[in-house]
Amino acid sequence: MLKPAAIFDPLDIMNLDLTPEQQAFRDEVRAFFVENTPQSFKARVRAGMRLEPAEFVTWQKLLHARGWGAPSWPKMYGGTGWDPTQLYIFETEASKADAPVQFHQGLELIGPIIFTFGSEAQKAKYLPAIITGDDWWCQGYSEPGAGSDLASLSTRAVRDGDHYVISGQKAWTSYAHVANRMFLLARTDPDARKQAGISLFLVDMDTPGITVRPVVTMDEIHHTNEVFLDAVRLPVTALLGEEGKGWGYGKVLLDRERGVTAATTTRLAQQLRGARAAAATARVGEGCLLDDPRIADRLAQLELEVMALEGMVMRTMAEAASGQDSGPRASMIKVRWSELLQEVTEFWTELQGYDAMHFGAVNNAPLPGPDPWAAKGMLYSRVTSIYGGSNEIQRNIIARRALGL
Amino acid sequence: MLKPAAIFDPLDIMNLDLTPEQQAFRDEVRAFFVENTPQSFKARVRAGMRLEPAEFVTWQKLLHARGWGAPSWPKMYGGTGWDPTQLYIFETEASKADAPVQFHQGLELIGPIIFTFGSEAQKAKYLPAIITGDDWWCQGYSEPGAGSDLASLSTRAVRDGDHYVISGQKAWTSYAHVANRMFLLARTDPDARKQAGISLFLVDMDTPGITVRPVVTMDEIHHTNEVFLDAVRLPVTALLGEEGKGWGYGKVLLDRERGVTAATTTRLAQQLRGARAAAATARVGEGCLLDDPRIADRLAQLELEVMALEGMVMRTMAEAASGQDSGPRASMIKVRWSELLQEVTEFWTELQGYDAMHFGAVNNAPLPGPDPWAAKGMLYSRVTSIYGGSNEIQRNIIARRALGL
Amino acid sequence: MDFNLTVEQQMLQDSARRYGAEHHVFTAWRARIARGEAFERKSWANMAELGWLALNVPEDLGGLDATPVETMVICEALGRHLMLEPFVSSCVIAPQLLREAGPRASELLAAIGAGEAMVSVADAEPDGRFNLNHVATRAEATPGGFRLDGVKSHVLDGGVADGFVIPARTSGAVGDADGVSLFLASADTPGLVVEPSRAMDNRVNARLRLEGVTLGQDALLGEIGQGSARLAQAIDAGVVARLAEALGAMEAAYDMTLSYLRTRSQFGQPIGAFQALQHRIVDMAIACEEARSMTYLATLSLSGAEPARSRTIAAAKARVSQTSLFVGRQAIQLHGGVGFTEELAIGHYLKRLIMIDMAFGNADHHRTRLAELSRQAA
Amino acid sequence: MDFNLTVEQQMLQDSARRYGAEHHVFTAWRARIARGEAFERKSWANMAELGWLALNVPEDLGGLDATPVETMVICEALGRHLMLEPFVSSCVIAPQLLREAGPRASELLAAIGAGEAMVSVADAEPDGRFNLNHVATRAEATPGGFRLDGVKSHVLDGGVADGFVIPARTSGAVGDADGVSLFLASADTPGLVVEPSRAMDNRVNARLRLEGVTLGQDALLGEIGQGSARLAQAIDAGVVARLAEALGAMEAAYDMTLSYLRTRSQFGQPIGAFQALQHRIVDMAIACEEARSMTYLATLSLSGAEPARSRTIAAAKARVSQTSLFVGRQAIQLHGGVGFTEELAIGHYLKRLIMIDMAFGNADHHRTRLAELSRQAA
Repeated sequence: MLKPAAIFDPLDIMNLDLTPEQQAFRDEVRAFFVENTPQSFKARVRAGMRLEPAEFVTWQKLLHARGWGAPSWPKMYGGTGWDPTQLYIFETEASKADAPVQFHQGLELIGPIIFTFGSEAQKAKYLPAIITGDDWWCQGYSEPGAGSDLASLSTRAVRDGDHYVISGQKAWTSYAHVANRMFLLARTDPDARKQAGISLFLVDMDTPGITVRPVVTMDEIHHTNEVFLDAVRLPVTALLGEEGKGWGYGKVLLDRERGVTAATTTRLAQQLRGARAAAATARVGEGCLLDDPRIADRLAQLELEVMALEGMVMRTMAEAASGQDSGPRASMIKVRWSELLQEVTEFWTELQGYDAMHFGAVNNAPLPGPDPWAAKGMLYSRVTSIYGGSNEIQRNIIARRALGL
Repeated sequence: MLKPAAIFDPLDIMNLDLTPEQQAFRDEVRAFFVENTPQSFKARVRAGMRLEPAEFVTWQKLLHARGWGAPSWPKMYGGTGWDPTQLYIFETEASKADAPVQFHQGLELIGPIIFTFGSEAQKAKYLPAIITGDDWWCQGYSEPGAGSDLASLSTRAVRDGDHYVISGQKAWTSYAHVANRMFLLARTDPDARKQAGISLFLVDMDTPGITVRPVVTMDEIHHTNEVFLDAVRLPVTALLGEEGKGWGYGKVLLDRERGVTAATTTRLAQQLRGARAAAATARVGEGCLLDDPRIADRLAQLELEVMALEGMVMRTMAEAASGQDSGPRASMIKVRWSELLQEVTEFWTELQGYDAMHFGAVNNAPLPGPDPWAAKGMLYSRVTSIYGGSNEIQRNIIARRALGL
Repeated sequence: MDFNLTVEQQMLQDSARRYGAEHHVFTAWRARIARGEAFERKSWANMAELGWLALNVPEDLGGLDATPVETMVICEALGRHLMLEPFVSSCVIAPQLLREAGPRASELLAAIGAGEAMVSVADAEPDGRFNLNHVATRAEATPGGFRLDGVKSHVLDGGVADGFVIPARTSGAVGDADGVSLFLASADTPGLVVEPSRAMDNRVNARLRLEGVTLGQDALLGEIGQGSARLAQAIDAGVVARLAEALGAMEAAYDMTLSYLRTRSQFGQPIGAFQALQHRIVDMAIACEEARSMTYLATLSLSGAEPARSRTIAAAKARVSQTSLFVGRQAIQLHGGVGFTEELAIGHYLKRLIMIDMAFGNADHHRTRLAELSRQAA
Repeated sequence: MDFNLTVEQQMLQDSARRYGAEHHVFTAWRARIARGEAFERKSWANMAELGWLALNVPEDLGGLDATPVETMVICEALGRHLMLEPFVSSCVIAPQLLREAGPRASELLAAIGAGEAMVSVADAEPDGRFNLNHVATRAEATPGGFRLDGVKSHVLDGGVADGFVIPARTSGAVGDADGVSLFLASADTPGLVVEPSRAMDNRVNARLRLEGVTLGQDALLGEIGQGSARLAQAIDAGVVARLAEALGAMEAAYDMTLSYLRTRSQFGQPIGAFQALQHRIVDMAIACEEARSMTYLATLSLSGAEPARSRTIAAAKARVSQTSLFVGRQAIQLHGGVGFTEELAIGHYLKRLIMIDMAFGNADHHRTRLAELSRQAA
């Protein structure tokens, strides 16, 4: 029920009237994050940037050592078995400590598909290494001609005795250059209708025929790649579930999406904190930028929009806890989160003024001024309204599914 | 050419390097507007509101007496024959004096069609009375089922000997309740393709069979009506031009649209001035609202957007003067003008604070506080992004015609 | 973290919505407006019978002493059905000021709960804009009580109120928090001039002129000079109630627009088939979600501690205003010309939302309030 | 009211655009960036030969003494083709500061026009943000001239400049308009430490540290203590030139996006068939129209009188920043993933536009400047 006795501050989200057990849990995770978040991560995390792959692995191993390697997984597969409230507490405490979001492609994208639809052999082989951080998975879904329009993919998988032979090209394969595993969609039946005839494969990246070409993005960081598949020969055991049903397996992720968006969205408080600190430390004449009521108002505007989004996330988690459908709210949250991440990091960059113009070293000389994390985070943020279904696609989805248009 | 010696202030637009003749003209119209604009018009004009019909007539007669009843018409039809620069000077000086825009349905909508396509008899009968202000024309185009989609209109005109018999229903007929003339589109050939088979008629409002039903709008003012046409019998001389070609005659207006949008757009400076005055006079504690840098910045934002629009209008007029095509800029100006009119009047209403809540009299008692013109102008402004082709339709037009999408 | 209503609250919601739908049919509403009646006395009596008016009245005065959630549920229905009853003034704000404030106040509180009295607070003064401490109205002590002189520039529902809570300064300078006292005065007190006017949402507000208004000792509510904090708390409760009203109104405008997109045809198809309009209504749907979330948070925060309470209310007022004005304006735009007429409810929703934005400080005012609180918290 | 170019100006425009298209092919541009070269010295020599570098050099020094329109035409092409030559620093701002400022300045001015020198102005200091009068760098008189100490936080193109114009305080307090003098110093002056860095648009700027920089009497430009107004005028000329650069960059991004919408297919049709994307690109087209209009007005106003001049420039800087960032961001959004890569020019345009927004005060700074000027004018 709506609890009028709740003491609530959306930016200090844990002041809800928690049960004593929940309070103890909060204290436990809070202490963990405060003690264990590497200092070197914090500035970049605060700017909304992704860590380096090796750092992600370090973080995953730290969590695994504490038994929290897979916060959202059921216990039987090595997860924590936490309920939505616990997950939400975990993520908001991480946010407050400037701890990163775990890398999601193994944990949140393929892991749940494997434990839902995979064979026992696949579960045994793949799940533990996701939790320990020993395996790094990348996702081979998008193709040059099939970005938003995934159903028109053209990578082919041809059965050849006990093998499939896969040829094609994948685009936007994040971290293919560091991954040792890849899950990919390929067309096994060229005559079937668009979404039918597509199968899901689990691939070792060292299989002959796989070539990775780096794609550098406008934040000057190497996140993503093209992957060329040239007659890549896989044993039939690489097939996950049934042939031709690969498209449908992704649906299991829709139910889990709420948790993933919540984890990411709670991190906006980090970026807000960074921007506020920048305004408070930027000296102008005798005062600081935050003394300017125009600056203070713009910060307040961003803050209240973040609060509204936090409220949407909290309602979603509450509905998840009581088994209710949240309709298209996960799509809405993705849209608003990416818009706000862009606005907050843009404003933060503006607050830095000329410091934000000192972006890269010349002849390896030290940069004059602070590291340009805010500017890099700002540039990176441009892709968040494009990936995972662009915001335009999200609006199409909401209009069609939820509004019936 | 671009004249670097020009001394230019977009908000005091006449400081361009004018020729001595143009300067003399400017001084002449400036003096006229200063001396002749009725004091009682100014507050409402400043708020972007339309005057009462009788006031429009008064204004038209004033201009006519000065020889300026039809500033945009050629001399041979009783107009001034001014070039675009003169027209622009005329409108900006009117704006500075808080003089109104002339009512346009006779002058700018049907007048030019009559002098371009009408018979000599029609020209002689109708044109002079438009200039003198003795005739008031209303436009019977829209229908309940054909608002933006005008080509699907269903009012029928059936030839019957020397007459046409017209039946149907018109919607959004502004000032039908005061007009003595109406120009309307009706379908003369039901079998022709959508835009073909439509004819244009000139109708006396006292013809039997015409019923006007008032439609009150959300600004609580009676501007508009529904018009019911029940077997309205017109002589064949009421037909303008050729049967079935009525749709095409409207195209002559496209070329003239630039002048009309310029006339209206220059009036945004009036609304800006009103809002600034409201901020300067609204006392708050010891100071005024304009002392608040947040308020001053919001005003400056509106001001600079108005300047950009003024610049677009000036380029358009310059192109008109040198016979160049301005592409879709008239549509763009309409979109931006309506958006800005809304934003400026909304902000002005905000500045008035609680005064804006005193909207109407109770039991005919005097209102506590100033007349609510800003609030009424703000409400009226909502229709400006709908009428004359909604802003969505304008964007479709720009995309299709200009961008080739 | 459970944002759902209890079974009892859900029943109250169903009943309020049903009441609105049945008693406030739009055509009847327009006819009442045309007759110059903001609301029918009969409806007020009905609401009293349903117990709504006593939600915020203490139990020992015959009230229900309910939580802010019940108030939220009622106000949402008021907004959804354009109801003009002075519920927020009389039954949300006034009770906060009349609780534990002496026998005369208790009597009035019981009368409010029974539907026999309507009371407004006169919180605004000329040149004060939205600053509650801008009180220039003076209350001078007299042998028998107090004499009040001043002007109150805007009183919500002041044109229909039987009585007023009037903040007046007993000490200190204009703008000080200290020195503001609260007084009770009935509308027919000599020297109290009520100047009513109709707002664009057809609510009947008023300006007050106090010209030597003589009040007895029993007119003082609470401690002398200590009224400021209590006034601010009461207004905050009113702000939150009006957010629920805005939520009801914007969701109604959104619902009407969605169904218009589905049914209205142009260029041979329902206009909801046009992608640009689809994306617009999706943004309206998101705006409604934001507003609902903020309204919940603000309602919960009313029972919470400072500074979270004030920060949440300030943020909610700003965000609900912003999102609701967006929805109200776009609802008209997507309806086209018919949305601009008085004959459809859609324009009335926007006018209601504009008035709610302005009430007790607009979006900008509350954003600045949040900015101040955030600086203090940092 | 004639906004068209003269025949000569049109020829200059054609030539500049052709030069950009031929000499600044994107793949070659990327290769240069990868080699760590912002631009090729050869290209600078070409530009000198074409006469561009001498546009703002007086005729008696071998220059063309052209109008701001010629500068606008060149800068538009620089923006359109992502050229990184230090044209605005050396050939727009510096000439304003070096004119009629003594024999050494004249000599340098002639060298600039001939492509033999590049000069930047060191206008920014720590804690000064965008305030040109925030000069804490001190210039103490010495027997032979001056000794300068201080820090310049950001110098546009400072990493490639041979010399600098350095504002330093000879009297008054930090923030005063009076007491700022302008000095000329070559990059190799002892005690002058140049710390270069690369911006996101690959321009090579610098921070300067002045640690007992000893300059002769002839280093002083103009009157002692009177440099402020001249500096402000020169920066304004630079601002307007960069607006033209922004215009060229945003129109290029717009053109690329329009052609992408026409050719890229998804869901079986060109993505330009989707109405939501059509409306977006229409808004981008409107933004380009606004920016072009403002750039024209600002260019014309440079030769005009105050306060119209400053008001127009302030408004133009703000509006061109706002509209160009909108276009730059949406150009990436409409390209989708490929727009986010380094392999397409589209992301480089946005980065260029972000840097132009920041240069000499961002949109907010100039909006506030307009607000101040409007108050004074009212």
